[in-house]
Amino acid sequence: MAEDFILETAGLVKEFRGFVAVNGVDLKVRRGHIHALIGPNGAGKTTCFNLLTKFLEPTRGEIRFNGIDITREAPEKIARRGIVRSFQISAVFPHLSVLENVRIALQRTLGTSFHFWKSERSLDALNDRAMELLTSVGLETHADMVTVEMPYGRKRALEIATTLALDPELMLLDEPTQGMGHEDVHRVMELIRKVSANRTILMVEHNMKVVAGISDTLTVLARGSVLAEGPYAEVAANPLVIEAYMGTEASDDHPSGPLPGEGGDQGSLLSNSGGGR
Amino acid sequence: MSATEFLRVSDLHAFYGESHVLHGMDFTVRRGECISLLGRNGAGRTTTLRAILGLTGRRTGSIMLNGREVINMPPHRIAQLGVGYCPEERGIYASLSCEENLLLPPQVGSGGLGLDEIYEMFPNLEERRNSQGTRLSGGEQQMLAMARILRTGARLLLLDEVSEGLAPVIVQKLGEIVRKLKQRDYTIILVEQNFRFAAPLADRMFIVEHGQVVEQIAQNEIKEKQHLLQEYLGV
Amino acid sequence: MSRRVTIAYLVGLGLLLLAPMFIYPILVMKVLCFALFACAFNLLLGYTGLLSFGHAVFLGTAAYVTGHALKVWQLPTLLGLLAGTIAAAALGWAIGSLAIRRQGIYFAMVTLALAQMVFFFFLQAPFTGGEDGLQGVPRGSLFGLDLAEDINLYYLVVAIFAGAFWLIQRTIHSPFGQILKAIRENEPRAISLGYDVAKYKLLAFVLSAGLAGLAGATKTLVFKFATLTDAHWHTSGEVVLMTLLGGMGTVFGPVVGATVIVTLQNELADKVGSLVTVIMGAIFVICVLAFRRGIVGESLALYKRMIGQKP
Amino acid sequence: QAGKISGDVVKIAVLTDMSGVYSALGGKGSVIGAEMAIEDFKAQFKPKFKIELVSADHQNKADVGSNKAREWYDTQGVDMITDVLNSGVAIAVAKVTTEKNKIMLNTGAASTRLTNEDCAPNNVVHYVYDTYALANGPGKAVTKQGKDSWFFLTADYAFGHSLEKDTTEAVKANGGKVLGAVRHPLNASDFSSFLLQAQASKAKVVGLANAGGDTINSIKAANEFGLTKNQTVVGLLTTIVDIHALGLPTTQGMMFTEGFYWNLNKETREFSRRFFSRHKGMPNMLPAGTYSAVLHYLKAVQAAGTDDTAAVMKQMKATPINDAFAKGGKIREDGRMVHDMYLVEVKKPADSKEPWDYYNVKQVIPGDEAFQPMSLSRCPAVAKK
Amino acid sequence: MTEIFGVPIQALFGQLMLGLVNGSFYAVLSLGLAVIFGMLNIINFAHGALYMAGAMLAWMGLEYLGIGYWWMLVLAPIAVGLIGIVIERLMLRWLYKLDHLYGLLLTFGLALMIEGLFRDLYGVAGQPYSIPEEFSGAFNLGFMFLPKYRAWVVVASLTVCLFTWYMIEKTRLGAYLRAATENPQLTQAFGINVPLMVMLTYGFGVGLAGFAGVLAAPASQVGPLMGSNLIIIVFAVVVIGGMGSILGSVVTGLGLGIIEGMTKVFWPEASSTVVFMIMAVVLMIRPAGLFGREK
Ligand SMILES: Nc1ncnc2c1ncn2[C@@H]1O[C@H](COP(=O)(O)OP(=O)(O)OP(=O)(O)O)[C@@H](O)[C@H]1O
Ligand SMILES: Nc1ncnc2c1ncn2[C@@H]1O[C@H](COP(=O)(O)OP(=O)(O)OP(=O)(O)O)[C@@H](O)[C@H]1O
Ligand SMILES: [Mg+2]
Ligand SMILES: [Mg+2]
Repeated sequence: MAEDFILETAGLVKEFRGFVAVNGVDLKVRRGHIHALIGPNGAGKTTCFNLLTKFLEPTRGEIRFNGIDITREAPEKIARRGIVRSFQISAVFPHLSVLENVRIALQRTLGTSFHFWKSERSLDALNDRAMELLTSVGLETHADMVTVEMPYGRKRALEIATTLALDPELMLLDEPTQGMGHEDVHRVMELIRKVSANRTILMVEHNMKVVAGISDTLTVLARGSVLAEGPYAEVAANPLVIEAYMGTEASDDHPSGPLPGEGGDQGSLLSNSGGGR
Repeated sequence: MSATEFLRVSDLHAFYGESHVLHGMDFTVRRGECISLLGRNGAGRTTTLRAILGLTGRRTGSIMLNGREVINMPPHRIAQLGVGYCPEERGIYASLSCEENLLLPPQVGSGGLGLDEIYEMFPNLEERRNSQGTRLSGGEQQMLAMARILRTGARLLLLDEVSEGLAPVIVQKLGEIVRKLKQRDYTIILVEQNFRFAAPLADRMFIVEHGQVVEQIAQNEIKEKQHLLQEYLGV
Repeated sequence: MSRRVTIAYLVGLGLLLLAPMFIYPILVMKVLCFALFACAFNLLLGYTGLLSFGHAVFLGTAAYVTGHALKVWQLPTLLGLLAGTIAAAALGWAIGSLAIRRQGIYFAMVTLALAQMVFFFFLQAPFTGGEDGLQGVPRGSLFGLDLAEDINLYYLVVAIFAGAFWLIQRTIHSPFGQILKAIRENEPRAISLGYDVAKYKLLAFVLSAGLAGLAGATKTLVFKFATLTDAHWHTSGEVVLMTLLGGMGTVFGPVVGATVIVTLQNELADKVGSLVTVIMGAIFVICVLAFRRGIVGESLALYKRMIGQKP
Repeated sequence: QAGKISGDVVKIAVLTDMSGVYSALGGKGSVIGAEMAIEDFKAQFKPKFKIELVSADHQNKADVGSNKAREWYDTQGVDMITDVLNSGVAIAVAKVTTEKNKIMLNTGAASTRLTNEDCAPNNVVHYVYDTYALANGPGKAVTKQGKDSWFFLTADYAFGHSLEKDTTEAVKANGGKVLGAVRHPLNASDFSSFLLQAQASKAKVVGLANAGGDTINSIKAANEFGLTKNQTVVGLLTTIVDIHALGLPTTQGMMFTEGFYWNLNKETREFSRRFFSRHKGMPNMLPAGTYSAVLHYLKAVQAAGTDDTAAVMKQMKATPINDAFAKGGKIREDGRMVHDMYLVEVKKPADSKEPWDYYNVKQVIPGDEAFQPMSLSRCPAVAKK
Repeated sequence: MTEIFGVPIQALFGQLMLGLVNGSFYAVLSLGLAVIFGMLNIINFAHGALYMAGAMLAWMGLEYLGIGYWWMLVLAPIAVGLIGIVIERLMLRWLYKLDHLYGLLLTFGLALMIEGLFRDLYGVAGQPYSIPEEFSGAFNLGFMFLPKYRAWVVVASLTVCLFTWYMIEKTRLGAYLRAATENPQLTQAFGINVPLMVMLTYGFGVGLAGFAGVLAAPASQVGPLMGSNLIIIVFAVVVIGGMGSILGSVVTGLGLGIIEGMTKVFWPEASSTVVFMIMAVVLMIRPAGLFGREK
């Protein structure tokens, strides 16, 4: 049934002292999809994320999750509802062990988090589940490592594992592959595809390879409003999108493709900037 | 371009506290040349840039900048010799507005770009000129970090992952800007993950592994040294 | 508690039981009171990273309330102690819920200022006796034992200390303790995992305040009076020093720190007069500059390094 | 245990304010007084037992004081503690002293509570002065001059309160009225705002129910705010050291009660000059009183042949006191030592012939008038029998 | 008419004036704290002690060297500033990489040391310091006495505050300061001599404290404890105003001083706590402080 949207926004608006960052966005995320949010810098992607997770208060518009209006709910409430985000910077508990990191996330379900008289052994019950999660992101061997000591890519993986621990229906990933070398990018791509199994994922990504590789649908934002929507092939062909975002290179993904800067318009762009002297 | 040597880094070792990160970097850059440091995460490229400016912990070896030994100078003295640094983590000041960020770095040389030129290059910045630095979007911050050092008239630019988190169109534009700067005889060191961005711009590329230069590839050798790139970078 | 800690704990307890044969019991009791105070403080600073600079006010409140309860209401000793502890915890809740609205240095300043406010209240309130303090508090008796006898009281104090110390350890190694660690490590992340951070901080603060209160209540019992000194910010500073010197975030650090500081003050008071403050200050500076892990922390590190070096 | 001297040493301790607001009143001076007493005693009686003197600073803190006292009694074998100025501390130490059944000869504190509500006749002697004695002199004299409306500047603790209370009674008794009072903390840094309140009260007399540094600063601030122009400032606990600190120009004409004046007679002059040679300052009633108290105590020990508390107290109460400090002084059953007090007036600069020549003694108040009569005693221990 | 709200007009204006005087001390001190905090991210607990040191120096200058008030008003702040520079060079310098709390702890230790030292030398009883004869006496405004010296205190401190505010908010130096606060390394990498700036800032900040100390010397008695009692109130002022803005801390300082003064008239019992009560309220309704800008 086509009408099964897990997340819908209607006329979502965010203004910062007059400046409109998000301008009447109607976003429809279909259940079970990997939905990519792309667009030029400053288009309003991160702001959208912040609105959906209530790290920012919408100026206008409403957000519906599974048909329920969550526009006015508090961040931790949203998290408990099953919308969990990952941060643009990696968010882990650096001096806890990898296992503990995941356990923290699991612990809430136990409901003993205020029990200061209980022994922490009562938490060992969670270890199996935690190990499962770590295995699913390929960290099982690092379980006892102190988190700081892990390389960047692995930290991202751990962060995703922690996020999974909350068993979110909807995961929001902001530039998950940012600042990664090629191997890491691949690892994370695989990871995302894997965890997308029985849940929905909404992600912001500038790396076209990734977008093209794993997203079912993508929405292009520009200047705060939706420019285009649809499957990659379709959107990538859209001249508006090419002009506003992809540029001439994006149409293919080989390393040794046509080099940037050979497109027509840039010349003028620079000549007038150079005109100064 | 003039063939005079502008920067010579020889046997550079750098440390973060206990950990020994650079193990004898060696490379030279000519005036007006653009070189690029490629390598895996953690190879030591950022550290190289920071070491040139004296931002790492202990460092040994020699760094000749325009014929002067700077290894023992404090960062601000080195910068005043005409070095501009665009850090990996962007380093935008939260307590300053976009424009204040732009105007902060003092002049360290003549012939920097004017404010109007910069705003033409990055229209977003003009639009957001009065909003707080860290309130800018990830990409806008990246542009700001780049623009900031174009103003100061620094002749040696150290650019760390400048194409990071930028929309493809902007990346293209950035490419053009770098070209433009080369024409103006700026000397540039690019640290990049994004090979496709660096390849066409760099006159020479150095591949860094474990804090050492392991390969040097000139612009015209890219095609035949493809296999090297494969094995070192997985490109 | 880990095995090593448990052993140390039992050994220490044994020593305490014998101590009065060799040492002036009043002094040992004083040390114990401040050790407990420091442990309570450490629970907050060492394990949640909240530096409260007004903790003396909880010591003082409990001291006064207990004193009043025993002297005026003539409650039985244990009830008196309880009253003091609860009062301190309640005040902890009030101050805590204000202070946790700010982080880091601001938290320190806010707690300091609020504490000072309470201090002035004590200075003026009739029941505290102002500058004269609340004098002549009866110790009462317990299970027919007359606590006026120092030795009887001594064992009560040891019991209280041992119990409280155990509770603190348990708290640190409890599900709650885990969340506290997480919050200290990365607060926004903890929020995004759905934890209501403020509540956890507050509970930690209340616990710490209550235990500090218990220390104060016991102190009143030992010295038979409660005075403004207990609530003065100098005392707040002292407890920070004890924790820092002993090693913040370590199990036994505060105890060691308290022992050193109290005995030091006792020894020096007559010999160097007001230079004591200078010495305390110097210790502070040295700790911060060169000795940040404190006595216990440093010696643990040393120990680790030594066994590390052995092949 | 009687007939024995514990550890063959009589150990005397001076517990005083060494560095605080009151250090000028007692402090080092009291210690010197005690030393002189011991020397004189040894010279005169060649005792068989050893005598030791220890001293400590109680920083005007009740807890510091009583901790010190407790430790002294428990671990140092101290037999008698003297000086203990600052009423708050004194009351605390009195409690410990009673509990440990030792002796305190208090020569420093002023609160009448020591011989009333908090009296301990078997262990505590209030030796030199008290607020009742201080209050009476000026209370009567000034009010009689027609300056009959008072406002008090009161140090906010036991001493201040009881000084205010006793003066109030004296004023009322002589047909004056009290318009109000403002409490200030011990060792307040800036008195101007308190004095403004006093000024606003329009009272003819501003009574300073404080002491030491506080008194000095009150008087200074009073001058700054032109208070002295149309109101009279009366220091209720003022001694020669304050006058010396402020100088005659500021203080001339002030009236108050002292328990001792160096320039009374040959004996006082002779004692005071000896004291001066060590202290670079004339003694006020505290060091002089401490001298007298220690001497009296040692004589009693000598006579009783023991340092047992009960015996010594009995002996001390039995024998009258005659020395440089007091003539025909006697210790009452409630622990009050009664002796003559002196109502003095500060000389005009012109009339002062030599350094430290500051007072005109207006009136010698006989002990029985100077101090609160037994009939008014609120001391339970005494009332009982 | 001689009464307002049943309060003698004389007392009312008297207290108002005293409030203003205290207020200007709060202002200068919290200003110094704000400047230091802005740059070093350290709450300078030693501020009170150095304020006391300023006053003590003024007194010692007169006592031992016969140097009068006016000279000390210049010399003492400089001396205190130099002390500050030494402190920064020898100690604070090593803490910048650590948690800011260590700065607080270190300066607290220093405060104890300085205070204890003067205590040991001069006891806690205050030393008298007489008012310079230019300013001795008072204007008789008819409804009240306005001691000339107190008037001078207000004028002097406000001038200093204004100057500082201009320097930091309106000059390029200000931008550097803020930048260096946030990311010293990078700022230095732009060619700005950060270490020097930090050192001078701290020197200047504590110099302000020293200045306030000299101003205070004749007004109140000069004693080792004069600082520590004041500093906590100043902390509260800082929390109320919020560290964010220089002007903020000045305005808050003055305002609270006056409020405190009025409380002395209408509700004396609360006068010692009113500032803290206000702080509590502000925390509830505006946690970042009245002028605070915090992330
Ligand atoms: N807190 C804020 N206050 C003012 N303006 C803001 C704030 N946050 C974002 N903006 C502005 O809103 C616009 C959208 O920002 P946003 O971070 O959503 O962009 P983005 O799509 O994430 O871009 P990027 O891909 O570069 O991260 C930007 O122009 C930014 O300057
Ligand atoms: N502040 C630091 N303290 C300790 N070690 C560091 C620090 N910064 C970097 N390192 C270590 O130095 C090594 C080189 O780091 P560097 O940032 O130069 O790598 P890189 O080549 O820039 O890779 P990338 O920037 O893509 O992560 C890495 O192993 C990193 O862990
Ligand atoms: Mg973004
Ligand atoms: Mg890098």
